[in-house]
Amino acid sequence: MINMKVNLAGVELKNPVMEASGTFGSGAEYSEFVDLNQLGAVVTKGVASIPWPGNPTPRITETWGGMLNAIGLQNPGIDVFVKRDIPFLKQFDTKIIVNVCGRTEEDYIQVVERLGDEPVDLLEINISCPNVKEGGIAFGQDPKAVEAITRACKSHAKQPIIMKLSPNVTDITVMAKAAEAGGADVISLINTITGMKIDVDRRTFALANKTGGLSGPAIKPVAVRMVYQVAQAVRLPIIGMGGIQSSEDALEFILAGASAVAVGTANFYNPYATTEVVKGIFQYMEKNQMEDIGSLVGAVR
Amino acid sequence: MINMKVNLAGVELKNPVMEASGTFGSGAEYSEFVDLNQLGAVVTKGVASIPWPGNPTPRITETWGGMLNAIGLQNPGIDVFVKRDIPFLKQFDTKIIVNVCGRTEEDYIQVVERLGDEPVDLLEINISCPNVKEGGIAFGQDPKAVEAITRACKSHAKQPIIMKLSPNVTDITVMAKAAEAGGADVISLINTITGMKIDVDRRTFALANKTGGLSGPAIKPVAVRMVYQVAQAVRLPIIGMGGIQSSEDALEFILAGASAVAVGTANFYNPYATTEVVKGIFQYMEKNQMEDIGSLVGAVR
Amino acid sequence: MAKVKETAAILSQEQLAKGIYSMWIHTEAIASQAVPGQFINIYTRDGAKLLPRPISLCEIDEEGKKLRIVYRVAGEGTREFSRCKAGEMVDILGPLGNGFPLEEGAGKKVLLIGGGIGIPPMLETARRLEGDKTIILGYRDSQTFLQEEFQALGTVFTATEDGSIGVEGNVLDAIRQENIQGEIIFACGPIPMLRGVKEYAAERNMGCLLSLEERMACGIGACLACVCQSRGIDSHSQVKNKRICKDGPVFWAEEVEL
Amino acid sequence: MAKVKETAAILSQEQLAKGIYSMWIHTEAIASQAVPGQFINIYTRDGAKLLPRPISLCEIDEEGKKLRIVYRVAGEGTREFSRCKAGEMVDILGPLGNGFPLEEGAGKKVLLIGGGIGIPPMLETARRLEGDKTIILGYRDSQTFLQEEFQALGTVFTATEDGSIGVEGNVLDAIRQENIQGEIIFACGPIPMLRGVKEYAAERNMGCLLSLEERMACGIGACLACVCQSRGIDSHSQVKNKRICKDGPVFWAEEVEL
Repeated sequence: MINMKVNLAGVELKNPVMEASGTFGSGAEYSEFVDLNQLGAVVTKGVASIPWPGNPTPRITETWGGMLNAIGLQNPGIDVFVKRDIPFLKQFDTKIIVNVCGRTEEDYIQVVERLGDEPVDLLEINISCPNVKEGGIAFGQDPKAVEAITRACKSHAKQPIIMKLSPNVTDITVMAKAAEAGGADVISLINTITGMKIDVDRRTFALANKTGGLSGPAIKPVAVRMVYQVAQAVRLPIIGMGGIQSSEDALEFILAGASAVAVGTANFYNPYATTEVVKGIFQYMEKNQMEDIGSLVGAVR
Repeated sequence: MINMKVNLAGVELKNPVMEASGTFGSGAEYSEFVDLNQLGAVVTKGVASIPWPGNPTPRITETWGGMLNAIGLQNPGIDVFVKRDIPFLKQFDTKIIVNVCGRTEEDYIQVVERLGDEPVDLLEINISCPNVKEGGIAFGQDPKAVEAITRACKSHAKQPIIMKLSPNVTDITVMAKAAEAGGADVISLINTITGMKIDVDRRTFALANKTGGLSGPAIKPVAVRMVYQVAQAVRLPIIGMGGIQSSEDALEFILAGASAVAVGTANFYNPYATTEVVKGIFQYMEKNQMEDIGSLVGAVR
Repeated sequence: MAKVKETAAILSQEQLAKGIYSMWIHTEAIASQAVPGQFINIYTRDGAKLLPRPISLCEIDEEGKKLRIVYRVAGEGTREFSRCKAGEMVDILGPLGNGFPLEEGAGKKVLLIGGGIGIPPMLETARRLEGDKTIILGYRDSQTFLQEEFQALGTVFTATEDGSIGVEGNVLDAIRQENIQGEIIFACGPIPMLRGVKEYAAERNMGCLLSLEERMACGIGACLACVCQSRGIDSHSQVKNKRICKDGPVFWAEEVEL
Repeated sequence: MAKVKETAAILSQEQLAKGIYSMWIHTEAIASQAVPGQFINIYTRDGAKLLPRPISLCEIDEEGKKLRIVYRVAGEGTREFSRCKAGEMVDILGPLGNGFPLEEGAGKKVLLIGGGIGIPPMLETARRLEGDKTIILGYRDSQTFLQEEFQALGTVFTATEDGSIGVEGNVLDAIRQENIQGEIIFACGPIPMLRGVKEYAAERNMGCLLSLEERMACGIGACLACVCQSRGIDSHSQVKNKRICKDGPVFWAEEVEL
């Protein structure tokens, strides 16, 4: 009897696998490929208090073993999101995690409060988007700001909150401790690493935004390292992500200390990636005669 | 008539291409494959005041589009280096850049002074090695420490000094400005990004050192971004590196603001990489009817 | 209609012009559902190049379960495709996008306009459009392709930038010079050409359908990379953005800002 | 002797046992220079896997300019090699390392010991060693390989961990049980086996040459990844480290700490 259930701040997921915000829309598009009932949770694209148009195009470019994106958190705003996307997700037997973004503390609080009475299980506070002028990463690179925004969101949230950290910092453990001090229930990492690509023939930036967030298997070693560091530094459960495309990748994060994992960029080149990871973890546990996934969390020190 | 000459703090290189410290030994091994006379400069492996044994094995592991290394700055020490490696390099018509490492400020100064009377053109001060317990990166993640070690080295150096910066920081421009304030003549970046890999079957770290430095094409977008940021922040010439394996890669760094470039990890899988990059840059300039490589430096803003 | 990812067999590979290749592939599930103007995602084998390459469908053989793509080698990914031989397998995802609303052309004098690598999708479109078709094709130079196939489907006018074949200039120069008349336009090509076509159609109050391109990641409408600006607020995005991969690639000219 | 990187043609590919493959390649420059105990770097085509795979030489045909490698599929890289067919090309770099000093065996009673994937390099070594050769091969189970080739070159004793063939146990169990005598040892295999062999030789004051393995990057002595501990200070490194790829892979047992 293999138990893949994991508990995130009192919310029980049937398995530790979800997808990373922004790579899965709100689930509708990928529901053509994967049975959302098989996922531990679905994490929505970031939603703000009002619709955001995002950045000009080109918004993405391929890099060696990864990609850069500068979508700029385009989103339809909380009103339509609550009317359309939450009811869609409620049809499935999975947990709903809503990614919350904003330009100011008030923006975040407005969305957090609005979601209080919605059938949402967890809130992921995005303080690490590198592609928006205000908000996003500005809140995620200074420990005081991290603690303050965490405390503000926590005090207005009815659901447990996940603070999503940026890897673009000198010491990730300082940010994790700040989030813990601010009352975070869960920590998720890593968001993308700021990068740039130049088109040498056109002699221009590959992205209209000049810089973008680097994601994909290329950055996995950085993500695993940071998850390991944070697991040693705080007591909070961790959702690990960054380049996961296979169950081996997911298990690396779990062994490093993540209680759950998110599949991101891999969805773009393998729409079945999420459920393949669920299956692969199960087979790994079977092969190694493991009964409880909990015994794997942080098992490598 | 195409001019590929570049000037680094008064030292004229016949072209902007060198290799990254630690990927080329002191040139002897690669001289079997490439004519060192064709390189703008040869950068030696880091050398300390006494021999260092480095880290236990395994010291490297492959990652997606890159690799992790934790060699730990094994080196034969300055005495043998001066007797053996410098005379070897003097046989070639190229500039000699010696990479200097240490555990304490005194260590650095000792090596810098010892090299003062040697036929060495530039000194690269390595304050960004992530794989040694003391020294290395410890000096490279705090602006005050960067400025102090830069000033200390500069005051004892007869040759111009290059400060090699770590990408494992929140804001690379702060470190670059600190180096500039300390009297650096040139800035080189990026050193490797700290990463980790876990062997899920053996349930152990892939490296004996647990963490290692991530290098290779996987990290190129991070390196290009940081070179661009530093080029906007300081007046010093920049040596750009991080995942360069082709002339196109090298040109990305030059267009982003680097006056010279270093080929690193690519040497391990293509021993001819350095001279191929030299040739490719020449062909690019020919194709685009450019006379002076200087006109390409920082041409994309 | 369900999107499918499958491993398809390459039936043939042929170079049509400098940098332009034609590939026929056998697909169990996609060909039978596809319509003209749609595209498929093709995946490289090289783990360094992860994102799929979106390539429009040139011909669709439902019964034969075959698809033809005609594509330009624009980088290492497409170069890899061009080196694939008959018998090799390739991973594809599709059918993607909305395709051309052929019914809009029924009973009308249709102008089919293709420019450069925007020409291939117009072939199956031309074949399935009933009635009076005039086809205007724009190339850079004498390196043309698919000319014979189009000539079998309607009157073809050709424009080349260097004047080596047909009218010297672009497709609009050809239309004006040859005084080509029509009631509705179906077009695919580079943005500058589409801008001109949109303007031309607006001046004459002609219906005008444009197939757009933008860099894509997922190809199914999730990542929001390949948006174009819409004139009005889009019902899905709630902003003036439409997803080319999902809401398009075909739009009414007046829907989008180019 | 100059190291060369070349694109070599694969002449044959054959599976010898579970996960064990044999590949013959034609190489213009490398075969003519190579000696037993040396290795080559083989490069994958997948840009996601950049580092070369170091694989020891199993047979060297100087006149025919051919090399044989017998290798284990240990990951995606070697799996890619195992799927290559005759006629395909593969990039290789070599010859690398020092190889076995055959002259040390001249006129002596030689024990050639190979364990697991350490067996292949002993084949060409056995062929080129003159005089009295006793060959001891250790396998995990009945999935053996190269047995016939070795039998043609000397007396062969086999040990398998599960006892399915020959002596049950490791190569030392076979040596003791069969009371095999010799004056010098040439050995390649896993570290535990080499430790045992080193100890066995020391007890009997036998000369003992060991071929070591470690994860490598450059393969030519520049990156200092693949070091082993040496008993004394190494003249090149100035510390108690030797480079397996350049100073080795073959060392006198007393030179190195295992």
